[in-house]
Amino acid sequence: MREELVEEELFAPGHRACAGCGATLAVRLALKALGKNVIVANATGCVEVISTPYPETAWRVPWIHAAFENAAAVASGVEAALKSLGRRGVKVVAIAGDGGTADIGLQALSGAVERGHDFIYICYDNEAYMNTGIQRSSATPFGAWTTTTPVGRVKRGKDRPKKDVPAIIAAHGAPYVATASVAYPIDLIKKLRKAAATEGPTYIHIHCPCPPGWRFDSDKMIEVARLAVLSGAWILYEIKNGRLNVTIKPPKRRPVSDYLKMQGRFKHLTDAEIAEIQRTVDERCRHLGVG
Amino acid sequence: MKLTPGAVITEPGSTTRYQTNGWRTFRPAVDSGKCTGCGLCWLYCPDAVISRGKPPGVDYRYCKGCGICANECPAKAITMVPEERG
Amino acid sequence: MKSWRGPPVPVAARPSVGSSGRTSSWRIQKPVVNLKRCTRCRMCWIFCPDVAISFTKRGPAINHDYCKGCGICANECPAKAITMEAL
Amino acid sequence: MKQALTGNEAAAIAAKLARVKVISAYPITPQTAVVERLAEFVANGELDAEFIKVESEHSALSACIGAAATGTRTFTATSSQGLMLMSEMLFVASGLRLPIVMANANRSLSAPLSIWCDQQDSMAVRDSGWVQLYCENNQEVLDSVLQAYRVAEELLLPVMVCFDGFILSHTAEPVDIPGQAEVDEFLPPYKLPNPLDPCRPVTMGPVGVPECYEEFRCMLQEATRASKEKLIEVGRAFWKHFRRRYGLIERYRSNDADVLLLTMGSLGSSAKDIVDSYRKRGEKVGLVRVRSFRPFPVKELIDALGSAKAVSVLEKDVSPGSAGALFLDTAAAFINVKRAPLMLDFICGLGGRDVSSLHIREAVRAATRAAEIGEVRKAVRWLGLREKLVGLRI
Repeated sequence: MREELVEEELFAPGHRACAGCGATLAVRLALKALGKNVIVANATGCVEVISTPYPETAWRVPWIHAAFENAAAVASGVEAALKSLGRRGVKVVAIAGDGGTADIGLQALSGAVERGHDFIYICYDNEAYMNTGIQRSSATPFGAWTTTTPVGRVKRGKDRPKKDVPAIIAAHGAPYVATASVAYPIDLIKKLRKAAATEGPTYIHIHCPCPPGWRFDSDKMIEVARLAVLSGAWILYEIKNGRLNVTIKPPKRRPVSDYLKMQGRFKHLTDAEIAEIQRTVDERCRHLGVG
Repeated sequence: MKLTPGAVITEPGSTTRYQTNGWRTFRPAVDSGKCTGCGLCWLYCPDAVISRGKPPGVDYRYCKGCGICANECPAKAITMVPEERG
Repeated sequence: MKSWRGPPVPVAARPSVGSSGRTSSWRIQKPVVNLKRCTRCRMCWIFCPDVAISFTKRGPAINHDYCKGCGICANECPAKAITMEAL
Repeated sequence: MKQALTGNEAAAIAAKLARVKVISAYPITPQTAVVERLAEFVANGELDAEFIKVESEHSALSACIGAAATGTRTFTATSSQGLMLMSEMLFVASGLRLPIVMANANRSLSAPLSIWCDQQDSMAVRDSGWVQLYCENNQEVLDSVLQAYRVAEELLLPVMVCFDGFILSHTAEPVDIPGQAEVDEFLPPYKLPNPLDPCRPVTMGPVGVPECYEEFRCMLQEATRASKEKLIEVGRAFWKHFRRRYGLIERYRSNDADVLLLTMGSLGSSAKDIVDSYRKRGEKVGLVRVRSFRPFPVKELIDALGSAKAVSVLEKDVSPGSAGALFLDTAAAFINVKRAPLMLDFICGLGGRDVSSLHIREAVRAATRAAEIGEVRKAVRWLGLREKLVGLRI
């Protein structure tokens, strides 16, 4: 499979992402899977800001950014324009972070999926508002420290569970929804190619560790992403026309503490709090049939 | 440099004008003897500075020294060595 | 020069029955209850959008000041005890 | 071919004649019939276009931005709260220099909620970088939408065509509908210099770093200023094709007037009747109607108003804590002019309040009195206000 990967880089070096950035790797791999015939509608966020400091751009594909909450709406316009021009073979791709997808951009995304536009929506999920310096989003995991869920005497980290956006999009009846991880590039690329081959709205939710945001050394970025999957904290699956199947099943699930203790954002957790997270992970894995 | 109306950038991939090597304090050193040419370093590099091959090439103009390649190399053929300041 | 004594902000109206006028003139048909058939099940009371049906010992009483004649009560009455008749 | 059309229908037909390829709009009173007619044109195959029935006005303009950037002529329409919801995107559309044309049925702003006519909505976004045209009648609505596309696409500037909610949007008037062939001659196909196209990748909407943001804003200012000449030029071209004259302002019996009324939108036609009745009695009263509020016709207004003794501005908006926007811009136009007329500002017609001939006559009398005593004691006043309800002496 790796041989089939295109050599060409459609996301140029020299962009200003932090060293070891998971989100930019997700974008780089996604563009490798999709190729040149795309038009990207990108929401405000880390990827947008680090890749287009005027007069430079890292994008080697057509790209437009309008605002934070409308990547899916802008993509709808691009898709409609291509359709009205009768242009075939160009895939419209909306790209946004977890905040731009699960919070401020959810309405535009829901509208675009409900209208059935032929486009791929990619969410690079680094689990907080990283561009503005690590504030909590609805996709921040339970217990995590961020600058707006600090660890204090009264409150300790995020007190709500991570919002399950793939389930919300699947509930719209989208023909193809999948989760992916930068630590499993082949799985990621396969899913993006399936999305590209699917007519109608598709949604790919990519788990992207963020060294400065999750408080770990940059060289461990892939290792952290891998451990999320091996521990069941992040489950790799796809939902095709409503039917879910897990694409990567860890042979023997690692304890979630192995994943948590690599990251400074969880270092305040007590054994009891870790046990609570383990319980929810076990329950979720049972629910999805992961061992 | 004449500005385009609406700030349209008409030169794709032009961030290559800006070299990010100054960001790193460590750089990856490749031991070609150990390298098996598996290409994982190329695949995992967020900045696309590694070119495939046995041993892989590293474009030190843009490498930010994040260390992922060294951490992920199955053959332990890449080690992060301190960036010697001239 | 009178000082400013305008309405308190934000502008809010206090709830009261018929605060926007009697709506009886809207209807072109009205519900008539046959108390013999009525089983006192109160479905009409539950479904009336205009709170124009109240319940007395003797059964449902239509408040003809506000009934708009929509006909839901007649349609929903399981005992067919309510019929819509021309005014 | 003449037909009785409401303002909404006139706007929808103009969009059809302009052969728009992507429509993206959300319904809101009083603009609704625009989107309904367009939906029918598309459904009946009368208009070959994609109609994106978006889930909000914010997405309405966002989708237009995507479509315009991809190289298609786009159209949207909104009012009031919808204009407010999409206002973030108004600034983005002009900043990206995308030639989007929008019809705005003027409607008041909440709170309290009002679905009725006034011009507070478009006035609230007068700094958005959009060209703003205000129409007096439904013929002007149709004609202005067609002209808007020429101005927009030649200068890469979005244009907002405003018309009074209900008074025009829901009132049918005889409107001449030009033939498709004539319109095709007047309006060449859409062409964007750097569209989104995989064959020639471009990046749109980058980070405007401090080293060049001010320059981009200056370029936008220059483009909006240049749209004055462009509006005049396109107005002449429109006269050649369709024999109807349009410019930045309309002057009605104003050349020798001592007292002038200055207004925008449908109030212009009511004011003309009043001017006629004063003229019959030999009183030199005239009217100047501003059609282009942005770009603001400074030179034209200095010429038109300069010789009058007093001007009464009648406008359906107010900037709380200051005055009406038309009064403020007009007064500013005369700041460095030696001989400037006295000026009074009349806030009127808010939230659907009718502006009757009595109100307009009151404004004429106030200007005449100011001219006689040579000063204005109270510059900002209200017309048709129910003062007892407000409980203070205005």
